[in-house]
Amino acid sequence: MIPDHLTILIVIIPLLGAYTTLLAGWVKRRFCFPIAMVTICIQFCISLALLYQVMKTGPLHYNLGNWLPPWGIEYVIDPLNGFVLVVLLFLSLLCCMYSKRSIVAEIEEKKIVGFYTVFLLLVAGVCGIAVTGDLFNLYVFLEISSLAAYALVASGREKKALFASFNYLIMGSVSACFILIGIGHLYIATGTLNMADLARLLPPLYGSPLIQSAFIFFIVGLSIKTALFPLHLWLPDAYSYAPSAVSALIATVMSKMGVYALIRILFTVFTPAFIIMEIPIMELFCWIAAIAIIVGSVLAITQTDLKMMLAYSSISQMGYILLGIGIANSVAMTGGILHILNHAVMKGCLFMVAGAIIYATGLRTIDDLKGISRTMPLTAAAFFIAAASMIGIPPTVGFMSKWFIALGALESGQWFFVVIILASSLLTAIYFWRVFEYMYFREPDMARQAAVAGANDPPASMLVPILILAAACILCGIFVAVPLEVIEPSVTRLLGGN
Amino acid sequence: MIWEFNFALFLFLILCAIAAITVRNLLSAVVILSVYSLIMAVLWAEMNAVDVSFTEAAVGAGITTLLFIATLSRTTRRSED
Amino acid sequence: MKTWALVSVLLVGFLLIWAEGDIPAIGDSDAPAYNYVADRYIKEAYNETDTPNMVTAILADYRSYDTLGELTVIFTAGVAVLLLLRRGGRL
Amino acid sequence: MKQDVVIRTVCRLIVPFIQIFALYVIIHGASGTGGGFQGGVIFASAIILIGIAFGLPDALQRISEKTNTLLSCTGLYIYAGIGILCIIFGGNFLGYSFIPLPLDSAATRGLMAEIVEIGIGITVMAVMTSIFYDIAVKEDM
Amino acid sequence: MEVTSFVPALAVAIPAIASILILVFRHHECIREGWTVIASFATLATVLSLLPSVLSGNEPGFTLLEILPGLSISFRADAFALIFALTSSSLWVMNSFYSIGYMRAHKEHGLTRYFFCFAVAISAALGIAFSADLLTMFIFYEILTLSTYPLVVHAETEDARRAGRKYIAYLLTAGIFFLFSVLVTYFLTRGTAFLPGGILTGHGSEALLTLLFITFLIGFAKAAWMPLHSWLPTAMIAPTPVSALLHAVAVVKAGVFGIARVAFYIFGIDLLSVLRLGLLLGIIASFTIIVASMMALTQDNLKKRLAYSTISQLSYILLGIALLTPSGIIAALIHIPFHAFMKITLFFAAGSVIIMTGIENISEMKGIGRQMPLTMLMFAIGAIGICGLPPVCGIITKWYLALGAIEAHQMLFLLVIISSSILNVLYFMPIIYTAFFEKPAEDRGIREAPLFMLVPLCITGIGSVLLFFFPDWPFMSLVKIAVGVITGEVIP
Amino acid sequence: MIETFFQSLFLRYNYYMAVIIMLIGLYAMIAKSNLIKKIIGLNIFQTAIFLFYISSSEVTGGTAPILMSDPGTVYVNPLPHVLILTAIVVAVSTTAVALALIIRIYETYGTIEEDELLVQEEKT
Repeated sequence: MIPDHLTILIVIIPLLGAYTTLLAGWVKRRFCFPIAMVTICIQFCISLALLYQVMKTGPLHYNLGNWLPPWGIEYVIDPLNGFVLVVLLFLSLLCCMYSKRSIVAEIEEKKIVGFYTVFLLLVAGVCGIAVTGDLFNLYVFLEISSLAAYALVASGREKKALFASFNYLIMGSVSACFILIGIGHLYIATGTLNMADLARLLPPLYGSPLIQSAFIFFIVGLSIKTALFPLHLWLPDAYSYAPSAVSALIATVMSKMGVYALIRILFTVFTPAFIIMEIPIMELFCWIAAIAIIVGSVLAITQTDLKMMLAYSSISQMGYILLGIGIANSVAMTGGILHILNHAVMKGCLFMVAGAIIYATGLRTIDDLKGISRTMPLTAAAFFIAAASMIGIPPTVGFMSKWFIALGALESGQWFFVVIILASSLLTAIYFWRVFEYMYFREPDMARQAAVAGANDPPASMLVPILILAAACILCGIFVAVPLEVIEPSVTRLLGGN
Repeated sequence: MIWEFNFALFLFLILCAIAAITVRNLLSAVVILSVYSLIMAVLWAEMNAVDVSFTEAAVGAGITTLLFIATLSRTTRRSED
Repeated sequence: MKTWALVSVLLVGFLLIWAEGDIPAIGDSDAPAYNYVADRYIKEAYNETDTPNMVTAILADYRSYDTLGELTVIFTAGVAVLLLLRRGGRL
Repeated sequence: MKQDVVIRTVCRLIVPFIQIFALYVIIHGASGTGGGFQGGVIFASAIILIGIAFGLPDALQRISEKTNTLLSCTGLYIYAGIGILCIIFGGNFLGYSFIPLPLDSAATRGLMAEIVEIGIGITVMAVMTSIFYDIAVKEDM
Repeated sequence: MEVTSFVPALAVAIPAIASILILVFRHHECIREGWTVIASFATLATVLSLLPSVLSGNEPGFTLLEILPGLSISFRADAFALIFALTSSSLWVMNSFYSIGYMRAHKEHGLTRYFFCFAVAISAALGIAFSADLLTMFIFYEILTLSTYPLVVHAETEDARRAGRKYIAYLLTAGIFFLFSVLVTYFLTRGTAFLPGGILTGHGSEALLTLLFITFLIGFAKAAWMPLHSWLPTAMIAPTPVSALLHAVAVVKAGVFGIARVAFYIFGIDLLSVLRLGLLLGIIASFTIIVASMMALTQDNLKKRLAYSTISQLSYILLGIALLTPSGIIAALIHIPFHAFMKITLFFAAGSVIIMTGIENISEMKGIGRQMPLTMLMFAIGAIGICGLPPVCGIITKWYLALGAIEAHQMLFLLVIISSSILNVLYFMPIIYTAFFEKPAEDRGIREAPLFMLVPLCITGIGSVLLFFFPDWPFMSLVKIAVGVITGEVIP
Repeated sequence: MIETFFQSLFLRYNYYMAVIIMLIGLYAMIAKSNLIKKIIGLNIFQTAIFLFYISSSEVTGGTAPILMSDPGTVYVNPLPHVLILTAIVVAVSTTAVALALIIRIYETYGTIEEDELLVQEEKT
């Protein structure tokens, strides 16, 4: 009985977990973490089972309330969902584990209950977005996860996080409104909210301004969520002032969810036939992504704060994913989707390392990191591996996705994008190399000596996620065939419309 | 649906919206917003969306306004723009 | 800031007004939105759910999962506000 | 404000009516305008009204923060629980008609929708009150 | 003949495993260094075990994993690869001993990091040697870049960091060009495997292929051809064994090896001559040979002079490749081990001098040959070899190079070779003269370096001489097989 | 030409009105410096979108979607109503969170003007 319902359980379990966390927290605060951890663990197992099932039997459909799709809400899992779910939950699991100790210093003790409740709600929202086959349902879950993210960003002691969170809220709401307008346009034009149904009904209407404007609203709305370059302004503050576990969570899970939604809407609702034929906007989209790659890197170079630098680097890396999607041939798409995994793994690791350093020393600017490798060798090594992956040095996983995206650009004859991708690798190298040099080859300043010398590798609950992610950077690179096995069918499915 | 009536309501709506964002006193702005919500509720009722209208009256004009006022009481009423 | 706001507002406005010309007229009973999915709700809601108010029928039955989501949104907001503001008490 | 006897008396008088009205709205949702959400909001405004007229401690006495938390979860449990009940009886999530009641499928659905609406009402009431408490309370409380 | 065998990968794996063991035993000096030595011998033995099979014409190798069709990580030990692998692994043995002696004598810090990175670098160099396709080579090429960076910055002074930045900036940028080239190659041919005769023939336009060759050349900036050479003299700030690693064992050799691989196995001789790319490479090489030699003349710092000498010598190899004739290719390939042996001797000697006297400038080395006779004798052997005089192996290169130039009817290049020999003599002889024939200012009680340093020095020096007398064993035999494969002709 | 344009305008004036209100709200969200004004703008924006949806549910001669005994009754489209009910809840939730943030910002910085906040952030 249960196996048929895994599709829905993956969302229901964290929801129930969240309610329970709040109640259990009232009884005893220390119940919260185990509940959250167990919940996400179960979810992760479910996501693996789902992926296995999808790969074996093809897409799974689940009609909520036993209503047939255009009337009721439908959950669909195809290889892409399955893959994204596994990535998201893997990262959520590690972030949750990491948060146990890391939030002690960053969050008032009393707030732990709320923190884990909201944490689970965020995970639930993100999973809901990933599995849903209904546009309005996507909007609802988008709001759950967004609200949770705003609260988490502001949950720490950092003052600046408040204003950052507020800006995030404003931009997030604008984006949600745009998405709502887009959904409205599609509904008015076709009368349905089901994605598969829309894909079936839309082709005769492709010429209509209503559909085209809906498309633009979706793209703009989701670009805000993914922080595509000119709309990225909310991102750096939100990422860098949030508690470190939250930074890691939203930098990986939330942003990936935005990208997933974008892919879903671009390729499942509006089929590739529409994107490629009807609207020249994809060309523009690619260019914007290319600019984002460069500008993000350049801004990252100018930063002095480690987390801020990582935040800007996120903008650049999201540009890669969007470029891969924008080029929209199978190789580049493969690269783009692979980069979802990569970026989650690498950025998760980097933000966790930044958090671990703050945890151990209280230092957060790059200048302060001098000589940290002596006292925190494992952390520094993890940073190095993740940064190498970010630069795209083989055999790390970052190399493989860059390879695919660049090859895709070559195949579509867009040499310029190849140059952009390679040039940005260099820019990435510049800002990571600086940190690397400071960590390994400098003596700490006088003022910081005590803090650095007294530091240690963080406790196991923080160190283990960091090391797992660092190892994943290399293992996913060497055994890239494993994720590709899932990504390739999903790309074929996405592009299969034409 | 009487379009003249609707049209008048629309004009009121736009006026209220503009007033709500231009008035310097935040308390007035919030009250105007609540009036805006009420007009919206009337408009929707008139468009046969009774449930939505009811909700908007309860939420938009009720709870939201209360929350705004509670916030103002803890912050400030003055606005620079 | 103001100029940027104006520019973006004008862009959005242009986009919307361009699109709105294509919407079926108000009250058009031939509109696709009225004739596809909604048609079944109107015709069958009472037979299938025993609820005369179609809005409630859809809200609590056909699309009740959305409503669970909505309820969770409000729950999230509650916990978020609690997380941000509450000083006294246990949580 | 606390001295204002008129307001307090009027409040005391109308609050029960508001609450009854809210319950009516929740129950009446199936056949007429209204539903769990609207009813919950109205119920919450009754409590908020007490809070405004008598001061928050009075309101807190009626519904404490703990009750709020409990209620907000209870509503959600009711909702999700019915969904899971449907799974247990062999349907899909929220497939009400699978719940074995001595009624025909449509009636079962209608009944379950009612219960769900009550869940919505409870949660909305609790959360709205709780939000108001949090926003209105100064930190020294 | 392709034979499936894991031995090439084993040779790559041994130093990698050793590096981990070094990290594990970081608190026990002797065990840590013991692992280095054991690993170096084990690696050498592994590489040597490949020799008989390769000499009989086999090409043992296997594919580790195939990422996409035509894009795989695979290893193959052909004669060509073995030349480089044998050079690196045999010199690593020498270098391990020398490192232990040098670093202990110098009381250096961070030795764990040093030995760790050294082992990784060797692993990467062997990976480059045994890679059977461009992707594998690229992976190891980048690992080599990264693992040598900490070695260059070892001193952790501001100068060292600056040198490190320059090093990494040059080589990572080059890596990007390399990546671009690999991408374009894969895009054009859907394959990256090295095949004798090349894989690019018939793909892409002439302009594109020319561009591709140039990006490949930039990609192999490790070959230190001018004007992409300036990272090499700057990196002299590193400890001397590291310089030896850079100049003799792994890094620059990886660059020229890569260029040779790409030229012969990706482009192929025919395509290169059709596109006249040999001429392009020849001009670059000639320019580098002459200019670098002249710059070497102006250096007073011994290690810097040696660095410029390396730059010029590397371009001998490039010139040999550029000639595209059998003799030229023989010269190019045989110069890889020969130059390595001679240059490592020179660096070992220079390092011993620095350790024992603290002197780095040539002008201060008056009479040092009398105080450290054995060291300076070996230095002289290396210098004579580089100059191309008998009885040291350097002359064999020059001979084949000249022969190649004549075969290719490129008298200009012949002129370059001759004039560069003269320049070599000009910049080496003053050192020998100063060391042996000038009187020391005062007796500072300078003695020979400790045995840990002296023995490797003597072995490499004598090795250079022996290679002159017995070039066939094993390098020339390998070269002949390799050239036979590359040109399709049978070399006697 | 002009006539058809006006006719089109007349047939869809609800939508155009909604668009105007949306733009007012959006402008306030971006341009206003006062944080509460931004939230007011957000509310206006969202309500305008709701208006847009509700307009699309309208059917000439329709009645509210509550079953009447007369079988010939024409009902308006109930689906947008449901969607908007949900969206209203989302709107009020967002507003609540935003207001909570504003209170915290005021407690921390003593102001809720964006430009002053930026100045203060520069300083620290």
